[in-house]
Amino acid sequence: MPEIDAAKLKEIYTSMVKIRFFEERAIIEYRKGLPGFIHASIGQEAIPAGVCAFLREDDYTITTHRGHGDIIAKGAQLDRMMAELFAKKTGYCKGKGGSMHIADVDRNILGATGIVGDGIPIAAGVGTALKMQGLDSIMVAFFGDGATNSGAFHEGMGLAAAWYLPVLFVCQNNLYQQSTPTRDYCRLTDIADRAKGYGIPGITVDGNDAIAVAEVAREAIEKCRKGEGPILIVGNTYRTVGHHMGDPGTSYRSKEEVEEWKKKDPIKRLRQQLVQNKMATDAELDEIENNVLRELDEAVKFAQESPEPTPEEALEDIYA
Amino acid sequence: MPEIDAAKLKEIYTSMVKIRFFEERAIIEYRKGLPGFIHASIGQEAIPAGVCAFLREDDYTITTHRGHGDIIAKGAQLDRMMAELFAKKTGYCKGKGGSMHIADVDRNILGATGIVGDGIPIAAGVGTALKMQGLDSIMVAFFGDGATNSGAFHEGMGLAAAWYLPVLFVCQNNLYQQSTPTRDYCRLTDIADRAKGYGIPGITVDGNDAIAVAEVAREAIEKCRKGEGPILIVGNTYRTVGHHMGDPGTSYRSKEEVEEWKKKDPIKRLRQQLVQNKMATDAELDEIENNVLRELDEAVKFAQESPEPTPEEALEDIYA
Amino acid sequence: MRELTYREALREALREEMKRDPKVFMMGEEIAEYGGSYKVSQGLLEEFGHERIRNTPLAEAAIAGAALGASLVGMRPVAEIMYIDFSFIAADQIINQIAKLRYMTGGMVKVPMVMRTQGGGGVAAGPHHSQSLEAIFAHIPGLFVVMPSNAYDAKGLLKTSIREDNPVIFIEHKKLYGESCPVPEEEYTIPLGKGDIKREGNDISIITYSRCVNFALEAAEELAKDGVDVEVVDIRTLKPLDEAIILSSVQKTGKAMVVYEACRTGGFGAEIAALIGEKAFDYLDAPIRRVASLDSPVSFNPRQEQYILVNPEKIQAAALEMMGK
Amino acid sequence: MRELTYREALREALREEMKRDPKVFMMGEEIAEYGGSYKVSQGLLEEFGHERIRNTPLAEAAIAGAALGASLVGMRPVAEIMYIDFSFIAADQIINQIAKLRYMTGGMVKVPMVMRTQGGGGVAAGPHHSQSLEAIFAHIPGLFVVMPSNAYDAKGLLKTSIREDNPVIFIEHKKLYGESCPVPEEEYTIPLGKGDIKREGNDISIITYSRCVNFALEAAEELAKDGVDVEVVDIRTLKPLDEAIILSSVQKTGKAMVVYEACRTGGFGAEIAALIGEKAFDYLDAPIRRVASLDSPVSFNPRQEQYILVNPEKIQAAALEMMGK
Ligand SMILES: Cc1ncc(C[n+]2csc(CCOP(=O)(O)OP(=O)(O)O)c2C)c(N)n1
Ligand SMILES: Cc1ncc(C[n+]2csc(CCOP(=O)(O)OP(=O)(O)O)c2C)c(N)n1
Ligand SMILES: [Mg+2]
Ligand SMILES: [Mg+2]
Repeated sequence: MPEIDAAKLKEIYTSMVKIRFFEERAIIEYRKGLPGFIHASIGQEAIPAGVCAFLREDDYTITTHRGHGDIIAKGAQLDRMMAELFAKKTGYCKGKGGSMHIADVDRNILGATGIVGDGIPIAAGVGTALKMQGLDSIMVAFFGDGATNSGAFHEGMGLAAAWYLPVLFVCQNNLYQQSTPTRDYCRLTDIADRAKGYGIPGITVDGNDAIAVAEVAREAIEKCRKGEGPILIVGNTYRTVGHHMGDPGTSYRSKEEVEEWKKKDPIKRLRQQLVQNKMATDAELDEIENNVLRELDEAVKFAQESPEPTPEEALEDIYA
Repeated sequence: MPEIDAAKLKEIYTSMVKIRFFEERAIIEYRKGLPGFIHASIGQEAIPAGVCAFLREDDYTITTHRGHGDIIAKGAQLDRMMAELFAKKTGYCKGKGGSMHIADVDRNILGATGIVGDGIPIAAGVGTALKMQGLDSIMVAFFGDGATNSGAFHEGMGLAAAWYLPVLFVCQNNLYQQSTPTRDYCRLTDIADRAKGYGIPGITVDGNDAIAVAEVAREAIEKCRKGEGPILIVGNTYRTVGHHMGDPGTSYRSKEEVEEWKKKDPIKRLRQQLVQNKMATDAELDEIENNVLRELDEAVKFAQESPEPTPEEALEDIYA
Repeated sequence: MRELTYREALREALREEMKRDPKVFMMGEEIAEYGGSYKVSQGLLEEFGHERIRNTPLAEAAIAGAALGASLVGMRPVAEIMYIDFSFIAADQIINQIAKLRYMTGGMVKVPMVMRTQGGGGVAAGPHHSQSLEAIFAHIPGLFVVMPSNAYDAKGLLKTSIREDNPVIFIEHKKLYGESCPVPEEEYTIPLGKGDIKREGNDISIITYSRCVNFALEAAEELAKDGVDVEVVDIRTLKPLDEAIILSSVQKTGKAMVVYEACRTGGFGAEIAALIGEKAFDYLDAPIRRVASLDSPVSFNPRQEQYILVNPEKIQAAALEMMGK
Repeated sequence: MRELTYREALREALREEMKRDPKVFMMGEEIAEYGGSYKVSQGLLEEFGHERIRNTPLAEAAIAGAALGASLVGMRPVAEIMYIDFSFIAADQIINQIAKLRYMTGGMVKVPMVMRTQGGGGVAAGPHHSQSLEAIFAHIPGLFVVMPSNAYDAKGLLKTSIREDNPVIFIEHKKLYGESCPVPEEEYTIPLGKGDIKREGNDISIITYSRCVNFALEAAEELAKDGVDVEVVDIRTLKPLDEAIILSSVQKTGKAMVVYEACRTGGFGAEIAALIGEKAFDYLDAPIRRVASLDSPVSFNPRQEQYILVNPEKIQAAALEMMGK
């Protein structure tokens, strides 16, 4: 395969910055008083950005409680996402879903789920439909390492494997199921070995290396598109924040561990790679960041100024 | 390991004959008018007999809808089993459970389940308790190949593996999930590869060769007892009858296939091995069979002559 | 008019809808070569092939979740859960995803799928294969729940369910598969949310559904001999519920009996009784009576099973009591 | 008397029972170092170690099934399902195995286990973390279902549940964890199946449980100003249900209101209303009123959430209506 070109890598960089800045901004706004829970993915951005860079508009995704990154990487609008966190009518789900349920069906982002693991069988169903319709779109399911313990994971992977479905399973292995480290819930040292139980390829990649993720993803996506799916990709990574706002993330892991991982920041790393390889200048990348910051100012403004849904509208959208 | 001695092999032979004759007799009685469903395991006897031969009285088992064999092999009484099929008060479950739910708690047979796969997490819990209590008893869960598709299988295996539990998982792979052949529900050619998803040993054995099963089981049981569990054993076998009484077993497999497998009958095979290796004479084995036949006559008589439970007793045993 | 069994009527509905709309397909355990546990899909594999009659792994959560997924991208899946007893393996997908995905996305998606299953006792299938668990799904906003009592209704309601843009839990009764009634050759559908008076009467309203409609009708025949004139209201769909047909019947007779096969405590009949106690209270001249199965798992022993389950005799006895006879 | 929060009272019950009986242990997601999602088990790891405070994989069916297994061979597990919304992943184990294993084996086994979980809305947790789903478990014979409304009851009922030889689904309310009330230092237990009159009154009986007890008490204070004298009956356990306390209260007041946070249709309040409509009919002088949450998933938007959920104002308005005011 040819190397990934500079334009693509800058696209990936932009995507990662969007995710990071969106979540940092969401955290600030949350502290000022947003409702509900927020699960930030800070530190994990390389995986969704690297994977989604090679998806087409007619490919589909589904994600989980820690899904902002996956949703942004597939192209969702930051303003409507922010409005959803603000529980506003202009939010993607009209304020009914919140952080854990954002979808953008126009962009084939089929949603997120607060029930860990549940997206995986749904993804198999999407894959079934795509295959039955003779399309060459693929389906991507994002989830965490903890999700691989769930029956839903097993049943969904099993169906996808049995039916040779065009589904890419992307596990963001941040080494913890909430507070439980891998060794406490599972004997595998390589989560990708889960794939062996289904007779499908399982690939491990450094999830903090955007270029490595992108290379692996590009190939896997092409294979799924050619009918060689499903495939499991496991990106090893780390969230440098707590499980959600409200968890300081200190009771189950050491400060040193967190600091070690902060040094491996995937955004800094990609920036260095781009600059060192003369694929981008610092100025260019600064401009990308500034643009995103501006977009976020507007997104927050949009969210703030948007109307709330009426109470009565709560009863809409239960049935079609 | 030393070879398995003649006494043990005759014990295994006896156990297999008990299973076979019990089910053949149950089928006859069923045709005369027993209630409910019966799932016979004819052709699969070598697996429970070979495994249970090395279990101690203080080891535990749990099984599934096709469980007569597993229950008999662990030592349950044929008369009370037969009485249960007759829905009599003297049946193991006082007629409340029937063929799919037989238990004998005095012999540490914790029961059977009509919900395929459900015994696997339960087995993990039994293993947890045994380990917590510092006992060296082990737990054995029997199930079919189809069950390995279930979320319950995955979650139960996952827990048992994560907690290093003394549980032996025994999959009786009769090549079909009811009517669906392996290739249609799963890509694996070797079901034991499921174990790789949990980082535990998975061992395949010819499930129609009682001696092979016994050797594999003896070693696995010892390992589990020493704390090296859990382990998955997959015995490849075949049921030469339909899925249950009422299924002729013809719509999804060919006559030839069934005939091929009938030739591999595990009881005939063990008899040949015993006689050829001069570990038993035909006369001895005939006597074993005759004794079992007599036991079954008595079991049927017992069942026939036993009282029915009263209707009102239906409401007992819901709560302790 | 020709007669069809409930099984045949369901099969005909499936066949017609699959012919009519290429988006419709079936998935479930053992539905292809085996024809389904109760042979509803027998013959459909030959007609529609493995692409559209899909055997699945033994994995009920995957069946439910995959049906949902397929429904999101242009298909209209009809998924089968072999026994309602197994549907609890899929309960999370049904309750948390299928029922709520439209709501959670603020109406962005539709979920046009049917989950067919069957429940009920009467065949000595034991505690794991005899339950009536509709109350659980009827409690969940976002689902429709349909429980036809005869072949005619089964066909018309299944066709409507397949064309419906909301998820439908379609619950058949294993003891009805062999029962026949006239079913026209011409196409027809039956709307969801419309009950049906299966027998008119003036003394007592029996509100019921599924197999219990037959029981109520049998009991009504006997009761007629004692001069008790029973009205039998078949609600047909638990959600949407035809409140009007229930309330107007009760207003007419002044006496309400709710009959269901599920365990008495917390069954859907409690909802109907509560509804009547709230909205028709002033018309009632007797306590609202529930006749249901006893609060017990369903025993394998056939006589115990009979003892536990609702039956025409229990209905008849309760009705006589209500009439002070 | 000292005050404890509901959270502290639960923790104290767990600690006391674990000290008292070495067979008692806990298992669940994130209950060890993390102390549980709502911090009920905080500190117990330090006291009892990882053997008895067991973090599990994210696998609710395994948690439930393993608790059952352990209970069969000499242990008394207290399993935690973090949110009742997730308990549907375990529903098959709960409904088909935990509830039925004793019955299916003709009484050969006991299942002394507790399944702790928490439900309810009010924290903008969205449709997947705000449900009230007790009706589903209360419908299943073989289970007990406990839903304490304050710290005192929570402690006494949890201790009893842990000593109980039958499986108990113990449902806490996330909005109650921080609420305090007096809890004695001395040991006490509260029997299952005994309701409690939380306020005596003569005009209307409000039958309720869990957080709605608070709502009813708040509404009662307001109603008192309008001269309406409300009796608040906290059933505390849905199974076993204290029918006597419900019926005698309704007999006294002649007016019954059933209040619950679950969706109105098919909620456990329907059972209570049906019970009253059958067994206290002759004492009633008004329709049996249900005040419950609307039939909708729980929206993330806090104002919509308030709109959907039951609250004291809704209770008050309904009571005034019942009194013709
Ligand atoms: C079925 C289910 N069980 C438990 C939870 C509570 N919970 C939310 S996130 C989480 C950990 C998930 O771990 P992982 O899949 O690794 O994702 P991560 O949070 O690390 O991104 C848990 C236990 C849930 N939301 N759903
Ligand atoms: C959870 C569940 N799903 C479906 C069924 C219906 N069913 C009973 S046995 C069976 C096939 C099981 O296959 P396998 O595990 O290979 O066991 P075998 O019957 O071959 O012994 C099916 C689908 C069931 N009893 N439980
Ligand atoms: Mg994780
Ligand atoms: Mg099999």
